[in-house]
Amino acid sequence: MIINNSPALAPLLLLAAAISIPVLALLSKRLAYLTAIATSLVATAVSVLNLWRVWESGPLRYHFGGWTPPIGIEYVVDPLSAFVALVVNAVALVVLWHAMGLADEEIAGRAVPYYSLVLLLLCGANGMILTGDLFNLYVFLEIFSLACYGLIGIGEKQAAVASFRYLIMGTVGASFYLLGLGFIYIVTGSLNMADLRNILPLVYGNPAITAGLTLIVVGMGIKMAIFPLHGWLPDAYTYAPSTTSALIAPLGTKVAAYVIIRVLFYVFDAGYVSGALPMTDFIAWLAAIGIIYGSVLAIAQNEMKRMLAYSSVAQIGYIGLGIGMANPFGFIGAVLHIVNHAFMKGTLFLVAANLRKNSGHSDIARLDAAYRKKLPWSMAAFTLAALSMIGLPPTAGFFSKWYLALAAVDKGNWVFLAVILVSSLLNAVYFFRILERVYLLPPPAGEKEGEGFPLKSKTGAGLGLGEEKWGLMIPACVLSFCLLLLGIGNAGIVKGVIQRIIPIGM
Amino acid sequence: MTAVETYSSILPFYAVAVSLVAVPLILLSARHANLREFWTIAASLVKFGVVFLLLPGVLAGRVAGFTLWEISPGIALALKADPFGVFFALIASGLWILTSVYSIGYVRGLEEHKQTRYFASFAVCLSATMGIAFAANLLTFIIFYETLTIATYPLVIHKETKGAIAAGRKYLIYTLTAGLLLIAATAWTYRITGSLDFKAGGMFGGASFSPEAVTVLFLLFLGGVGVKAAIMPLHSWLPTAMVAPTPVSALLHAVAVVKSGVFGVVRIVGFVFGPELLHRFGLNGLLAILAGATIILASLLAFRQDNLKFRLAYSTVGHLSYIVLGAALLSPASLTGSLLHIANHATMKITLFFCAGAIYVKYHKENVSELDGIGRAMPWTMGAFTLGAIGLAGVPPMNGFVSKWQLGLGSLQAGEIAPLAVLVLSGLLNIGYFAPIVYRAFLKKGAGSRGEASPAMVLPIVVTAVLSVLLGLNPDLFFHFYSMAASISGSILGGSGP
Amino acid sequence: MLKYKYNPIILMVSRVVSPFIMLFALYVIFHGHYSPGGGFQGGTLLAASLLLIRLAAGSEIAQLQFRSVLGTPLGSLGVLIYFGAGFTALLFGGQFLNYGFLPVAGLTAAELRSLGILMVEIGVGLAVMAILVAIYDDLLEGYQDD
Amino acid sequence: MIDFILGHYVYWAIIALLIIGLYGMIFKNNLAKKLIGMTIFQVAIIMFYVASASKWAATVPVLDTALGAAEAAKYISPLQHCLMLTAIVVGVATSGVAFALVISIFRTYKTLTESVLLERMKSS
Repeated sequence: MIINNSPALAPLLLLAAAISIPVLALLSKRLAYLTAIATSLVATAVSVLNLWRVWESGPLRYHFGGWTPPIGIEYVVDPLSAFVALVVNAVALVVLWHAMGLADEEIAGRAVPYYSLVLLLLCGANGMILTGDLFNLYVFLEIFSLACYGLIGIGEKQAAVASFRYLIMGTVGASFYLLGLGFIYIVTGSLNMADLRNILPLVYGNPAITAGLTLIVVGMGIKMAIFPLHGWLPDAYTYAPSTTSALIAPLGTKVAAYVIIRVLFYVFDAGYVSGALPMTDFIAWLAAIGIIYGSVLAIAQNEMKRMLAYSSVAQIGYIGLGIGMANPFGFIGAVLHIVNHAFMKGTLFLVAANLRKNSGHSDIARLDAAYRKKLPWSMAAFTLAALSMIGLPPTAGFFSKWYLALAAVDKGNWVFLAVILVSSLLNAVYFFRILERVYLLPPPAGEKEGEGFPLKSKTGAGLGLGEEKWGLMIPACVLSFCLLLLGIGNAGIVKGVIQRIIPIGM
Repeated sequence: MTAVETYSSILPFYAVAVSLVAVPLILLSARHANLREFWTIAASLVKFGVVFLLLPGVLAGRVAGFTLWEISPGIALALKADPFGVFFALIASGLWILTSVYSIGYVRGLEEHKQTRYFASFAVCLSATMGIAFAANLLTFIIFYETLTIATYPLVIHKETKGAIAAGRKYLIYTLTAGLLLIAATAWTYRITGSLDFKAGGMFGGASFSPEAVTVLFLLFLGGVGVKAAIMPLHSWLPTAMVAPTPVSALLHAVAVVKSGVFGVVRIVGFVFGPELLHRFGLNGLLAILAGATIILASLLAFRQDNLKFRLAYSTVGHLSYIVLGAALLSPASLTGSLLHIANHATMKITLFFCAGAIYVKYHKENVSELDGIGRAMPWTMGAFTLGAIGLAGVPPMNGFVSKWQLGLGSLQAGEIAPLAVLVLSGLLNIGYFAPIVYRAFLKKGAGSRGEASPAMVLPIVVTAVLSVLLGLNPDLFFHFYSMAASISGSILGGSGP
Repeated sequence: MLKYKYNPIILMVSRVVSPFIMLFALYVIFHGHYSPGGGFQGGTLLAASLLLIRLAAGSEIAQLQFRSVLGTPLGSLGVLIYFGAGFTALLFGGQFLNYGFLPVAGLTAAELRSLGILMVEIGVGLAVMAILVAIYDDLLEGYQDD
Repeated sequence: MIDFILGHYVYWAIIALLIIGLYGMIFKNNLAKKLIGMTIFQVAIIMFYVASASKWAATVPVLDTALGAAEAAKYISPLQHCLMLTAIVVGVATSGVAFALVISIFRTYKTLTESVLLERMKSS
């Protein structure tokens, strides 16, 4: 029963748990968190099972309610969706594990609705990744977005305004998606992705199809926060509670990027999208500007979470660039960067959360060598993630840059190559600014921290674990260690998963 | 050299991994210094032993290859102990033993803080250098190249003063930009050739090029590797990085880091582009002009530096370009001379840096103007310094003369007079900026009489000086440097071989 | 904001009308799965009847009819009924929401499907009612009328 | 040309609604008015779907014994209506969340006009 229903199990269990939390909470408040982490664990296990099944026997199809497509809603699990779903669930699991350490400080007793919304968010994300039906994708997109608005809104005072702005832009984006879908449905008469793939080539000339595709890409572009449509992202990530920003930053924009890849290359044809219609070139140029814009603004920020938010805009630019170049290496680079950036941003936001929990603020100006003593392991995780963001070899970040560089050279577009390389320099600037402060800047003499640790210790930094709570430190280290594994094992990912599903016509 | 045959053996991987294994041990034994120092010395000895084991195989024409795993489709993280790799690895690991002994004395002498970080980063640097030496393809080369950058950063900023942090920042800007240029060039090469494996005599194998494309590609590669090879426009990070402790300047900025830069230049000239392609587009002329200009300018700038380590830094910049010049001339003798100079310059320059360190530890003197009468106070150190100095100037008994002689021969073989003139002129300039130091040290009175620095420091100084003299007398001593250099230049020019 | 003023006529009329709205709402729910109507519309009507009393009698008295604290749990319960119907079909061998596999004996597949849809309609009706009333109560939370 | 304009009168109306909605969201200073704009925008899209489903002289898509199941052309297409059921519910849910946020903003900042709100946000 479990095996042949496995494609649908992940979103369903998450939905069931999300709904049962308010009922269970009548028994005891603690149950909310426990259900959340248990279900997230089960969802990760199911996605591992899915990936294994897809690995063994090719794409799986699951028809809801027994209705066969194109009438019924169908879940399609192919290597790409199985892998992205696994990454999403794994990162969410580690972030939830980290949330135990924070012990609901920032969500002030609203743990029950908070964890219910977290599960809804994951249900939405899993649904969007696995579904094979475009309207069903809209429904899960809305589930995902509404959970996002709620989770952000729970934060500090300005969070409500940030969430409101995100709600307005997000709903406009979703409505554009719906409108575009309407155009395509009227012309083709079907909503199922596989079915559309066969019908669309017959109607490519129709202007309604072009309008529909543009609206869908613009709608998902807002969700993906590609350069001009990213207005909501900095405030949303900065004012949200730590666990929310650690959840939404790695997942939110990545799932939207996955949907754009799915629509552009699997529903529509890669040749049509990059040849007849200059859609991908348009995305690529926007993404390139976004990379530079995001990196430059990240340098200008003083608050760490806002800096990470702008660096997210830049990193989304990488994914957009990979999509925009519409050649095999670009596709590999984009999908690999979806995975790498999920882990990188997860680590960085968890460390920002540790900083906030430990010293109440995460302003860069107030960082100094005292933090190396207080949060030794979190800072080590931060350094590893920073090296990966800059794109230095042993870590995963280098390899997505390597594929994007290959794609840019393949396409013969030197501007993109220059943008990719210059932006990693900009990344280096705003990350080494922090590393220098944390590792080299002696704390102001007057400020005594508790036991006045000896800065000039004769035998160098001992391996003591400082005042960090284990629960906060280990998730960050786990995620940053995964970056090394991803870096070393990326050939396995590329050959095993991504190269199997390079879209035809690329 | 018999027909080349590659056999798979794990030795190159051991060479790289040895010091990586030592890093956690060093970190764990942070509390008790002696144990930590033991790990460093043990690692350096084992590493030198492993590389030495590879030597007979290479001399017999057998190349040890080892593929770790595939890092991206079609390209593996592969190590290959070809003659050129073993040649460079031998120098780096050999001198690491001496530097470890020396830095123990130095660090203890000055009670430096954060010694564990110092020794751990040192170990990582050396494993990265081994990786660069044994890299079988360009992607592995980049991976270890960038790891070396990151591993040296903590050493450059070791003193944590304002100046050190600024030097670290400048170092990073230069080397990270270089890394990016290298990635761009490698991506372009991968597109043209489809495989990144080094091949003696060039890997492009007759691919058709437009002159502009090949020049841009060559400049990209040159930019990528030139920063670490301190070729003139890209050299200014080297003097500022002298703010690091002297053993760091000695091993890294005279042997490991800059030499891997020059190693990269020779790899690109000999194993990526290949002589035939360079000749066809006249790119080696461009490189030769750059190198020549660097030699002269660096030697002139060395005059102005009052700080001893800055003067040595500019002399290093000059001598690195000897090697680049030899590679650019693409004649059998010039290539042999350039490879030999990698070894010879390493032994001599490390002696000079060790002396500068000993003077600083004992008398806290850094500037040339303060060195009056230091010769009487520290006879052994200053004796070795004089040997090193005359060696760099290319005076006969020292090994410096051997490589300069080959370079001169090579420039005549290439039918160019200008390089020969540059070599002679720079020899004179060397004498010009080293003589005042020797003169002050021995013929002037003044320095106190606190005697030599600790034996742990003086011993390596004497050993490297004696080594330079012995290599001068018999270049093929112990490690057959001369025959290896000749065979490598033969393989590059001949186009056969690994 | 308008202060709430007690008005016997409105209270009396709404107390009379409210049960009839509920009755009509139940009709809409139960006939929904093969004629116009269904869970959503029926649920809103049920909510309308409750909100009528809440508006007319003020929320303190209206607690007798439907306690506010029950809002979210009842809503979750409604969705759980909907989910339960689908999940039992999954447990008994069909795909999720495939009511043909419900374990009720003696019914043909078509009748099973209509039974399944009915359970869904009830669940959705309950959920929509509870959630709409909960939204109204949350909006009211800030302001203590009378 | 004229019959093109007259023939698509429904779509002009929908486009007008969309523009009004966007105008409301962007230019209106009061947060609640932005919400109204957003709802208009959503309703316009629902209208678009429903308009695309309707046919001349076709009846409601409920099985009518007189017509029987064979005459599919006589019924208007039911799928858009089902889709719009979900879209309406999504609209309600979004408005619910939006109103909750507006209330919490009002409780903290005592204002809903964006210009004043931004100053108070900066000062706090």
